[in-house]
Amino acid sequence: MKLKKLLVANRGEIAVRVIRACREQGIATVAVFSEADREALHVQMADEAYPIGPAPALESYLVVDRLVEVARAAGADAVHPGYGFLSENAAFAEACTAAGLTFVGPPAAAIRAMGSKTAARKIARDMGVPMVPGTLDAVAGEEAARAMAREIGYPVMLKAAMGGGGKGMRLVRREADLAEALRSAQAEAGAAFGDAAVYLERAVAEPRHIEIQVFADSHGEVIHLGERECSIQRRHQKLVEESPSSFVDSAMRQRMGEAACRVARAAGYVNAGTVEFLVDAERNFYFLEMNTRLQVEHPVTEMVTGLDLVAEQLRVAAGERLSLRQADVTWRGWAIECRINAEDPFAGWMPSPGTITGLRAPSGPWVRDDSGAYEGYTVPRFYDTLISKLIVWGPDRAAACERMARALAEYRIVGVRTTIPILERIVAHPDFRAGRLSTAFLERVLPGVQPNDARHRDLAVIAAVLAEYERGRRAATSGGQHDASAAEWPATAWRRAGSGSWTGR
Amino acid sequence: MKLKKLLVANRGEIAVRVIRACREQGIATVAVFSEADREALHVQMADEAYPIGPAPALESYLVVDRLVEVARAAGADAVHPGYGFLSENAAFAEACTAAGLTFVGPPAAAIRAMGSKTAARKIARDMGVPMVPGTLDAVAGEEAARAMAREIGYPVMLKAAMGGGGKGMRLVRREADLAEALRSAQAEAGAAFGDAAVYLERAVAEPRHIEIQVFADSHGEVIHLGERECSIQRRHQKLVEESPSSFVDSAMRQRMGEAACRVARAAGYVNAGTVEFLVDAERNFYFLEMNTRLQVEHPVTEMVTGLDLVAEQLRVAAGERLSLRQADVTWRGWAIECRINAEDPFAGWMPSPGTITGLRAPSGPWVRDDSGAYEGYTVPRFYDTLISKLIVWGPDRAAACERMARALAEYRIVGVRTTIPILERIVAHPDFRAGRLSTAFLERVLPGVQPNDARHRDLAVIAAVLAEYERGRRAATSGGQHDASAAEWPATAWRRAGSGSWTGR
Amino acid sequence: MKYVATVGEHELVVDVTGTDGRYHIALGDQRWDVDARLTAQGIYSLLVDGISYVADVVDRDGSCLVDVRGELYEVTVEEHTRHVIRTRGGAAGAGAGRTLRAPLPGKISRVAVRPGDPVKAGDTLLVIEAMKMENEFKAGAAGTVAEVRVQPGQAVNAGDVLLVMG
Amino acid sequence: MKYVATVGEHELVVDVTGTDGRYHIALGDQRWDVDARLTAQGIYSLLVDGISYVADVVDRDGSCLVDVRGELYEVTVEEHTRHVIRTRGGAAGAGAGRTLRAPLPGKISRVAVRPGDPVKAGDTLLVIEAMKMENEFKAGAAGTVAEVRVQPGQAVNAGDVLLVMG
Repeated sequence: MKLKKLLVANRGEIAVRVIRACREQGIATVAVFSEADREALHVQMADEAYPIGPAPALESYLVVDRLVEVARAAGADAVHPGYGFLSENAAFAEACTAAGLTFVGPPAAAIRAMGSKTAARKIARDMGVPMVPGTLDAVAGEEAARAMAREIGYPVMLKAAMGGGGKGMRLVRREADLAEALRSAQAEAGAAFGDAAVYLERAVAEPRHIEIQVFADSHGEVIHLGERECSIQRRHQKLVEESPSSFVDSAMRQRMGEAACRVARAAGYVNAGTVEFLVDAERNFYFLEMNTRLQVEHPVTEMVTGLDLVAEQLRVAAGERLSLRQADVTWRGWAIECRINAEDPFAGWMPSPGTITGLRAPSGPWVRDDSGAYEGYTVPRFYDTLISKLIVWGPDRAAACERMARALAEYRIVGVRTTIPILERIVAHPDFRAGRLSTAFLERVLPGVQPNDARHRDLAVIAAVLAEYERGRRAATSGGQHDASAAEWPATAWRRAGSGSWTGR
Repeated sequence: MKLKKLLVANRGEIAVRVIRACREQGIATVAVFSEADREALHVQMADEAYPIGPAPALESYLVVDRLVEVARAAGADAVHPGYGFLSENAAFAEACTAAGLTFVGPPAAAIRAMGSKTAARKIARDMGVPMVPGTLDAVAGEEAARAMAREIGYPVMLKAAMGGGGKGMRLVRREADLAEALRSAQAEAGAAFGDAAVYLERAVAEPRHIEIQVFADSHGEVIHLGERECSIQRRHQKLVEESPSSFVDSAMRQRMGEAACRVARAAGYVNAGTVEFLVDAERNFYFLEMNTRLQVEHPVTEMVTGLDLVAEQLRVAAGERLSLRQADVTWRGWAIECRINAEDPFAGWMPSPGTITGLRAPSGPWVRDDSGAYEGYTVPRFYDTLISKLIVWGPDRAAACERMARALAEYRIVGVRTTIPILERIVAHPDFRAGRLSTAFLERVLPGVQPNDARHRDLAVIAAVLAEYERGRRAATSGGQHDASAAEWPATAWRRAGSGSWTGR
Repeated sequence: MKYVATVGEHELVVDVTGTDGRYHIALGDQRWDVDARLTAQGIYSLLVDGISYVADVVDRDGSCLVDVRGELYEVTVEEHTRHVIRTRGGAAGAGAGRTLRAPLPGKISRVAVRPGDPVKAGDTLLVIEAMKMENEFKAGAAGTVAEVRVQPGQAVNAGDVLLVMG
Repeated sequence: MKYVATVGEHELVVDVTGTDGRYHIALGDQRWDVDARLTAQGIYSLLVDGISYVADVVDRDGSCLVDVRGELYEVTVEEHTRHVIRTRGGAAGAGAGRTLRAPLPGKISRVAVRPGDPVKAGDTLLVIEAMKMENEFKAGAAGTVAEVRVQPGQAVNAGDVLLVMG
């Protein structure tokens, strides 16, 4: 049966991405929004939009019953969870199915099987997929952790059993730091996933993080769409991703792809999923976890394969067969994605919520901007900091790098701090250009990175002084009083005051 | 030799396009601007920018000596002419070469050979390429035209001998209209090309306009990159283009491609060029003319071939060999381009210059926006009305159409009238979806097209009334006086007053 | 607050109450609850019974142009009492006669008529050259040319009266 | 018009004359002719001897943040006379002591120190949970905690004083 109306149980750029795919498939869309998101882009782009509660996600985007109720009331026949929030929540998938809604994602059983990283590790082991040595179960407490860590040997990695996106993850180099790391990891895991359980595994030295995109339909067909290289991370969160990986040749791609498909089959998987691997310097790959949802970085796979993954998700969820078989999958050129977050990379990645007073997104040949923002949009402080994903394609890696550098230089976001300046430095770095990547790349490079090297200091001073000069002149002409915001950014000031509504409340 | 610094002898989106390509190739860029373009995007994006005179193109963008002088003074070693302006002016190409500047385009001789449509028709005839019957030379006067028209038979087409872009072109259905049409065609031709000469040919009934992209290097290699379907036109100007054409199968593509390459070789052609054909209902194709420059619609060819045509132009101009041979050219999927012009399609395509007070360009998967505008930009009244080119790619034509419809719906340009609403109706039209295209498509469809079908009238009224309501409330709170612009669009009002500079001059 | 909105031939009385982005609207005999936000200059987000609309509203000499879901509406809004006062006079409401004004700045490239000339609908009156295109102006209905205020080569600004029909 | 601009440790005297987007600037012993336009809110286009720069300038509590060609500069601009008056007092110009203020709104998830605690550089002082990440604050230098003004679970706004070092 064809899907007619779909509720997007998410916000931000991914909600926009799903709405775009639905529109192109002729499927009506229903957006949901918290009190902080009335003016969000996904609300404006959907056909319908309904409020679901206060700003905190726990009281809105994470309330299963309310989402199902809204979907029902709006007459939707399907739900797309996006990533994060309830996307890997088996109970939500079940609630949707119970309500007669098609859940655009894997069966609840598969989510559950892979949702627990510890359970997933057992499946991978049974499938003969190599793994990093570590605990197969969550660590009982500080004592047990200490003992296990000694057995495995430092450095060790603490990971949330129910985790994802690097939350509740800690690298521990020496026993002295273990207790503190365990406490904060458990706290973060509890806050993020409502389950404080963490497990422990050996930390691979300077590993690469390479993942395989798999796709399965409800007719038993399972294929892979090649790898994504996601080694550039900060605080265990991906910052730059690409496909293919310069570290992976076709033989290795096939081996990793087959291993990923084995895991997917064993889990009775359907729809889009990702199997994450750690790869060491000798090109040995180790199963990390399986993400039972669409990945943030799915666009790089789309650009090289030419396949619209979200459209394919919708077709597969509707019971159709995969639109292509493994033999039909072809790769063309190279794609890179950079994550534009509202953070200050020069102040410990401090989140930088606020109003985007000026916005100019790059475009032109083979540049794609998957954004949830617009000029005048206020980045709320309640959710993750992702503003937009900048994706480029080129015939080869060198061309893609040049294009990304060009696109980043064009990208202007005024009003909030972003990761753009650090991304520019990463893409320009000789190690990055040479493909010498590892999850330690950023830690190694960051210390040397400065907000500026004083090359344009005089010009910066001139710009700042001229702004002040004209501000004064206008103030003088407009009756003497010296009110910067009123004189210089009337619209912003007004918009801020009215927080986007028509009246100053 | 590698190019180091290039002057872009153009403005608007094509200047931006060339600057982007140069940046990705590591070539420094020099922009030029008239007094009307100080704040244009190409000035902001280039490494250097120099004024070249008053707003009228005849006193700035068309002044050969000044452009060459600026290029020399800036230390540029190359010049890209873009399209329009001096792009097909042999004297300019010669002046560049004489000044030791690499002209990114064909040799002056080839421009000259093809620049005169009448001379080009002779070459095509000699190459055995089919042509529409008509005069091989410009018509002497009204008498001669009438005689020739009688001989050929009505309807006839009048075309500027030095023409392009549809200027100086007139369709004449009956003898009574010939004199008037000839006068206005000559006037328009004279104004646009400084040469009033027009020639006359038989008008093909409901023809398709299909062109072949050719590329030649300075080592004698000539290839073609397939066709572009450009049948959707208004006033003989293209509005929607696509590649491939649903009317052309691989055999026909090969025949047309070979014919195009023959013409290019005969003209001693080098770099990117386009051979335009008329195709009748029986799939007979007739040589129309050769454009010795980059086409406005080049992006659709880029999206399906994966080849960056401007980058290739730069490499070929630097003396390198073509980066691929005919056998290496592969086509993937379908691409469509829509031209966003500052015109009012519901008022006879009346130009609509002015300030763009609000701008939201579409993006997301396989959507490309080649634009020369930004929010706050003022479209000058001195040049053509093209604001931006919206290009989409899809795995097949149906997917590309759905994507274009989605992208057009997302595109918001506030402050000037644009072709977006008419483009939405074209892309939604059953004949367009079915690929039933011809240069008469728009004339056939337009009469039935209305600005609205009253479906959302109540909502429009509500929006307008609420705007007025809040305007009144703000006026009341801000001291009683009722000043819409000041109360509602302070920034715009201010920007308009200051025409973008910091002070109200 | 009561208004009269004119769109095409329709004249609608609209009553608005509310504040802070939430409004109650009476349009003819219909009632609407509208959540409306100005998300950017001239770009409004409206939620009406859960349906999401984005409407662009631009002032355009007196009336405003509304773009909603690709449809364009020209709407004139007037405070109700003001409307009553203005229209009581009847004729006062009528237009200023059939004058052809320049809709955009440009150069007169040709004048096809002289004062006293009779014209029928579709006849070319004059041609303005602007943005590199010749824009032809044809008579909308039959009549006689009363005045011609411009000559070929003359530059004109938007709003300038070009000619007056009798 | 004369200003004092402070960027990092550098203090520069800048003299500006000009109008209508064209300015003459004296910076130290250098002279510049600058064509500067505000093309959008906070986005400036500058032409200096033909070189084209785009500079984003944002006011940020007193000083302003300038982004030019991917480089970020924090610049404080003060009218020259005002600067002289303010700094004549000398000490008056000094900072308000070592207080830790919340750089963004969030919730205190942990306080690692008590008043009187000695801390060395790098010691964790407290943790703010904001935008789903735990943001750890470490001591920049050794010292003693004088006051702790917040407790775990407490919500704080940007600028709130969290603790004061002795």
